[in-house]
Amino acid sequence: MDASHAEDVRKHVRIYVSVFVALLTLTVVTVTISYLNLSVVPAIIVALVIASVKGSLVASYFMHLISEKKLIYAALGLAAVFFLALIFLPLLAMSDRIH
Amino acid sequence: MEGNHDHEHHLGFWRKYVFSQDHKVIGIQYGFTSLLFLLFGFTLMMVMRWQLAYPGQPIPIIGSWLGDDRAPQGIMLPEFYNQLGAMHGTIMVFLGIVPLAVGAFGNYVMPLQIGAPDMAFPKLNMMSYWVYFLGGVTMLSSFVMPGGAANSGWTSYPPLSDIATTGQTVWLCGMVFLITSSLLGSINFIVTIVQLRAKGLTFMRLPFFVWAQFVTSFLLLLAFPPLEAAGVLQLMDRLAGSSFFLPSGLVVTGQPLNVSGGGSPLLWQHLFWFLAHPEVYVLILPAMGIVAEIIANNTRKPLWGYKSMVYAAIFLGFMSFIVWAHHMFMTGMGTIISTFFQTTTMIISIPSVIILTALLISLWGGSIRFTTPMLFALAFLPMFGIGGLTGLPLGLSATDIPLHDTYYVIGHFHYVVAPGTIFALFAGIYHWFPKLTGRKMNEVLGRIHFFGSFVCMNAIFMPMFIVGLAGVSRRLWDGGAQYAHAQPVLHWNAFMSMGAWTLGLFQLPFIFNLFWSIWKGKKVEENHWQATTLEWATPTPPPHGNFLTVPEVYRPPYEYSVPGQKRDFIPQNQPMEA
Amino acid sequence: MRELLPLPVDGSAHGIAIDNMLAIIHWLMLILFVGWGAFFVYTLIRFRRKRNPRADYMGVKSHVSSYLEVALALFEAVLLVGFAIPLWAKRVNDFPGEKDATVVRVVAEQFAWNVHYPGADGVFGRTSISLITDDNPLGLDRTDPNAKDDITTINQLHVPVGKPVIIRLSTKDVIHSFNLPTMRVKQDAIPGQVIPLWFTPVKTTDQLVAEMAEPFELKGDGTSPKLFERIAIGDLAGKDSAVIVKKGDVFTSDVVKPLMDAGYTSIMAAPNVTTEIACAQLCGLGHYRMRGYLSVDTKEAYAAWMADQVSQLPHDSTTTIP
Amino acid sequence: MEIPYTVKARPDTGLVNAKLGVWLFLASEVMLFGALFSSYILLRIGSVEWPHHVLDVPLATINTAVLISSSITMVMSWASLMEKNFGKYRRFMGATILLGLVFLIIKYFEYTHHFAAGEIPSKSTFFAIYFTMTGLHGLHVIGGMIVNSYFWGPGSKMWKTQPERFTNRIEVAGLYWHFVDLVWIFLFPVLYLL
Ligand code: HEA
Ligand code: HEA
Ligand code: CUA
Ligand SMILES: [Cu+2]
Repeated sequence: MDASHAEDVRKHVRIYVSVFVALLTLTVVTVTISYLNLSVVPAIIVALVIASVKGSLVASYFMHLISEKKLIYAALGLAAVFFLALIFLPLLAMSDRIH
Repeated sequence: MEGNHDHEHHLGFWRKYVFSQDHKVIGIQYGFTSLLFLLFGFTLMMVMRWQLAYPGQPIPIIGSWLGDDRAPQGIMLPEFYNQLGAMHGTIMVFLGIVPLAVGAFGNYVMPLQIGAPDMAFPKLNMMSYWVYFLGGVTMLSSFVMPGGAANSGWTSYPPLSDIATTGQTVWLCGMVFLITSSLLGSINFIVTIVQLRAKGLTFMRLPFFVWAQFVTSFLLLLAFPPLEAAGVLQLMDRLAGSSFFLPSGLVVTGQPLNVSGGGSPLLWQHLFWFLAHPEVYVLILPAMGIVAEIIANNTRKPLWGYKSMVYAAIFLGFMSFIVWAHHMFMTGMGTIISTFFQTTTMIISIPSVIILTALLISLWGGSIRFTTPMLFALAFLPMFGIGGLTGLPLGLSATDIPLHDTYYVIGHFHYVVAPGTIFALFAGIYHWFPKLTGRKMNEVLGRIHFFGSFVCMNAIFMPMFIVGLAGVSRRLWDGGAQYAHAQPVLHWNAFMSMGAWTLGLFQLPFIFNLFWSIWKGKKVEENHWQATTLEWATPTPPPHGNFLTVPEVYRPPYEYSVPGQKRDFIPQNQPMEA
Repeated sequence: MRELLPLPVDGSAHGIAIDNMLAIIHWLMLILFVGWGAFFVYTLIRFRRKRNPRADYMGVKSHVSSYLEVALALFEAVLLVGFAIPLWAKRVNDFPGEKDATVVRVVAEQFAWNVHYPGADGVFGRTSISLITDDNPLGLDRTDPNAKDDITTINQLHVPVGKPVIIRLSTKDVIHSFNLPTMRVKQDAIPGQVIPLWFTPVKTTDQLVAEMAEPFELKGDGTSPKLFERIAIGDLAGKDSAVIVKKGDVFTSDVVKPLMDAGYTSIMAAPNVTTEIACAQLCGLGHYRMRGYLSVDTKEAYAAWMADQVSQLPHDSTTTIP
Repeated sequence: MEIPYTVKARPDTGLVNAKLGVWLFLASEVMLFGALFSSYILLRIGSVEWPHHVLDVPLATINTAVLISSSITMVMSWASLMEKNFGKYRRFMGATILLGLVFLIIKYFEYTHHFAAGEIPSKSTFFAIYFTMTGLHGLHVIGGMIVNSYFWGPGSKMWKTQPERFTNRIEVAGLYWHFVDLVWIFLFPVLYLL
């Protein structure tokens, strides 16, 4: 992405700063929640949701994924699919055993 | 990352031949290194085959060189047999076939075929080779470790590998190097194919070989990291005393193993096969690519169903990521999960069938020249056919019960990799040799090499199905001599070994031919095979930067025998006449 | 149907299903390969350069091949749904009830199979790794009342014919694979897990060995020496109905003449072997010799063997076996 | 012939080589850490009991803040180059490197504390996976710092000769650095909070 003009660079900078603030607050939030010791399942869900939000913020804005080329989406999409396979198929295999 | 090699045209010896960034030089470096490893891996097996044929009898000649901790009085110890087995597998797969098929052929031919000046990242390319070299040296060094080389099979299943001798640690380090090398390489390949295609060379105009390399690179890119992770975990188990793959309460030779426990041996198997199944398609796809090129060229007609072949290759690549647990049917799978993996396994056989059938049908209506490369390429088809078809009974969990971990499996995959992939690679060497040297390899020696190898390969691997069906396990030091159920088929062991040694003899004409032809081979003109693809549009051998003028592509890859043309081939870069 | 495959003799109830499926697949493979191969060879001959100097740009126009591919896919689907999945489901889901089955623990170790019978009470005694010694490889706690009547053997698995067998498979050290070639049974032993498997032996070991018998011509000194490593599968009596060779005895060179005198010209002789437990997973340097014996006995023979084992139990069973 | 698209994007893909390259690399990194997370889940589900809040959450929270800050300084350094302001780039890049250093120092204190307490990989699969994941992540941080230092120091010469290409390189280096941050964003809750 080539924002050659100083103007929309500045616009970007504003976005970066707000993302930065969002990330910090979310960090505080997730930490405080962890001390409320919820029961396991909701705790995991909340923590992972927050992490995913933070992750996608970094990816979309710092790494400019929201305005990226199709090709890169394709490559990452592929990785994402296999990532899921790698997580869930072993889990399934582990839960469905002879007994 | 980019390579700015402005002044590389007058480089010193080192930068030109050793630490070269020219994809062609690197390709040749890969080629020779991997051929040497292939030969070495084969030699290991020829030694093993003695023990299998004549269990417990002293190995002639070399037996005495091996030393008492390997073969006292020349009689091979079971420990050493296991080392040879593990190293044969590892070397053949990771140091022999893949570097030759991808590192050598991919590196040398692919950029030329897409009309690129070089790989996208020449420095990275050079690094991949040297990291691979390092990995190879590391692997070899494991033979002199206390307790010898890795001896837990190329699959390195823990807990056995966790408690194995130092060689296993070296094996893991070697693998980390090899994986790193492959990752760098695959990134380079993909970027090159996507970014550096010549003007007019759309994806559907790519030679099938390039497609094969493209899909292969994705397999390497996304399947290898999990094995790297697994390797790190196993290193932790071995060096930091962790228990990733060690459950609690193990008792080894009477002594409780004092580790924290809580790990899972199956975790390794999942991570390993997540790589290793895609890996087997890494072994076959480039081979299919080479065969496709040679068949089109020697039938003098376009490939039949090029598009369907391309889609099949892509689908094959995709599916290969979700069939891995068909290697684990016997680990105690329930019905749901085994059904899933059986189904995907049956599905994945279809694209292979499509590709092979397309190649087969491409022959129809051709004007077939039986050149040496063509002979090897043709032999590939039925050989892969046998290997592939025998994959089916293995892919169904019920029939895998009697066959799992028997010689049937050994037979299955050797048919695909040895008379399959190796033949395709031989074909590639004979086919592109004139491109490298401007000379062609001797046809008579070539034919001797072909027919000899063809007979021997089948003599080695066909009996394995018989032995396997009889229920004889693999990885047996005495080839099953202990077992009653092995007695009826035991006599095959000697027969197969003879085959292996004779196969060794029939490689001599090839090795001689290869070196002799470099200097003494018959000089041939630029486009000796009258081929259409771009690699033949460069001077021979191609200069640094490959093309004298920026090439442009106007037509599909295999415009042979176009009706109404007097020449029976039209190069891709020949403009359409208005 | 399965005879064309060099499979080992089969003594289990489910074996035939697996063997037939194997046979069907191999027929399919053979047909496909011969079909493709024939087309292949014919094409090579017909379209060689000499006979066909200029290639045909279009080549094959029909799309028969795609129908073939679809057909193959369908056939694979049938194999999958019709055979593979049901067979597997039966193996791993439909376990027989413990009451009407012979339940045995098998614990693999480098490089032997430890067999553990629950004994008369049908309950396995407590085991603990802290009790493992050279002569108590299972770490069985004989002080546990349930353990008093437990029978343990090494590499000796006896089961009665005609009754389902449930084996609880585990391992002490590394991965092994419990393989009964003659029962079409194979199951990896995974450290940290107990994996059950089951089968129903329908033939005794003797019957299976008898099936391996081959005819031998009796030609005096010309008789094949191979005969003298083999055993008789039944009593061989002379005219005076005096037994010359007893069932199970190894033939010796000096019985040849009496047998010929008795009018035998050709006799059946079986290899002097037993059915086996093999290890199918690389488990270290002794993998190749990790061999156990499976003996499928008649009810009576099994009972006798059990009784004999029981008689060997320590009587003062408060102490663990010395 | 020279290698094209090192500076200007290829029209049909709209990408320069290096950018596609690094994204592919990151895709493989996803699989690498994916495998480790997969292992983590399997081990945890298989475990009898799993320690909770045994790691130093406050320190890790600070470290999270540090890495996030280093991410923004990184992206700012690139933005400065877009503004053709080299001095500003130097300052932000310097800050990024220092923040990376701070992260490692804090991690060092965590590690030494654990070692002192005998909480080492052989103690339990929890500590094993903790050290493996954070260790591997730490190596990635070090790698990133080396690259960044190069572009802060000697590598920055290129700004004079080929400013556009240099800017691309910083963007690419940034992509990697943000990814390292991203991995930590997941490691933090998974290892420290759950
Ligand atoms: C290049 C390597 C390669 C290839 C291509 C394949 C292809 C296939 N493999 Fe193989 N396999 C291995 C290498 C390979 N395999 C290795 C190395 C192992 C052992 C690992 C170890 O344990 O050490 C293994 C093990 C293995 C197992 C595990 C067995 C066990 O351990 O119990 C299974 C089970 O499903 C399997 C299945 C298959 C299937 C269904 C295919 C299918 O993709 C095959 C599809 C192809 C066809 C169906 C053929 C169609 C043919 C034609 C149309 C041509 C006919 C032409 C003429 C006659 C001219 N393989
Ligand atoms: C790509 C993989 C590959 C290849 C090509 C081969 C090739 C061969 N393999 Fe291999 N093999 C494996 C992969 C491979 N193998 C694996 C993974 C295992 C399992 C290991 C384990 O149990 O863990 C195995 C196991 C295995 C076994 C079973 C051992 C056991 O279970 O105990 C046997 C037994 O015969 C065997 C034999 C052979 C033979 C005779 C060849 C021959 O076909 C070799 C042919 C080689 C050549 C023809 C050499 C060509 C090279 C040249 C001519 C060099 C020219 C050089 C210059 C010009 C410098 N192999
Ligand atoms: Cu036990 Cu092999
Ligand atoms: Cu596979």
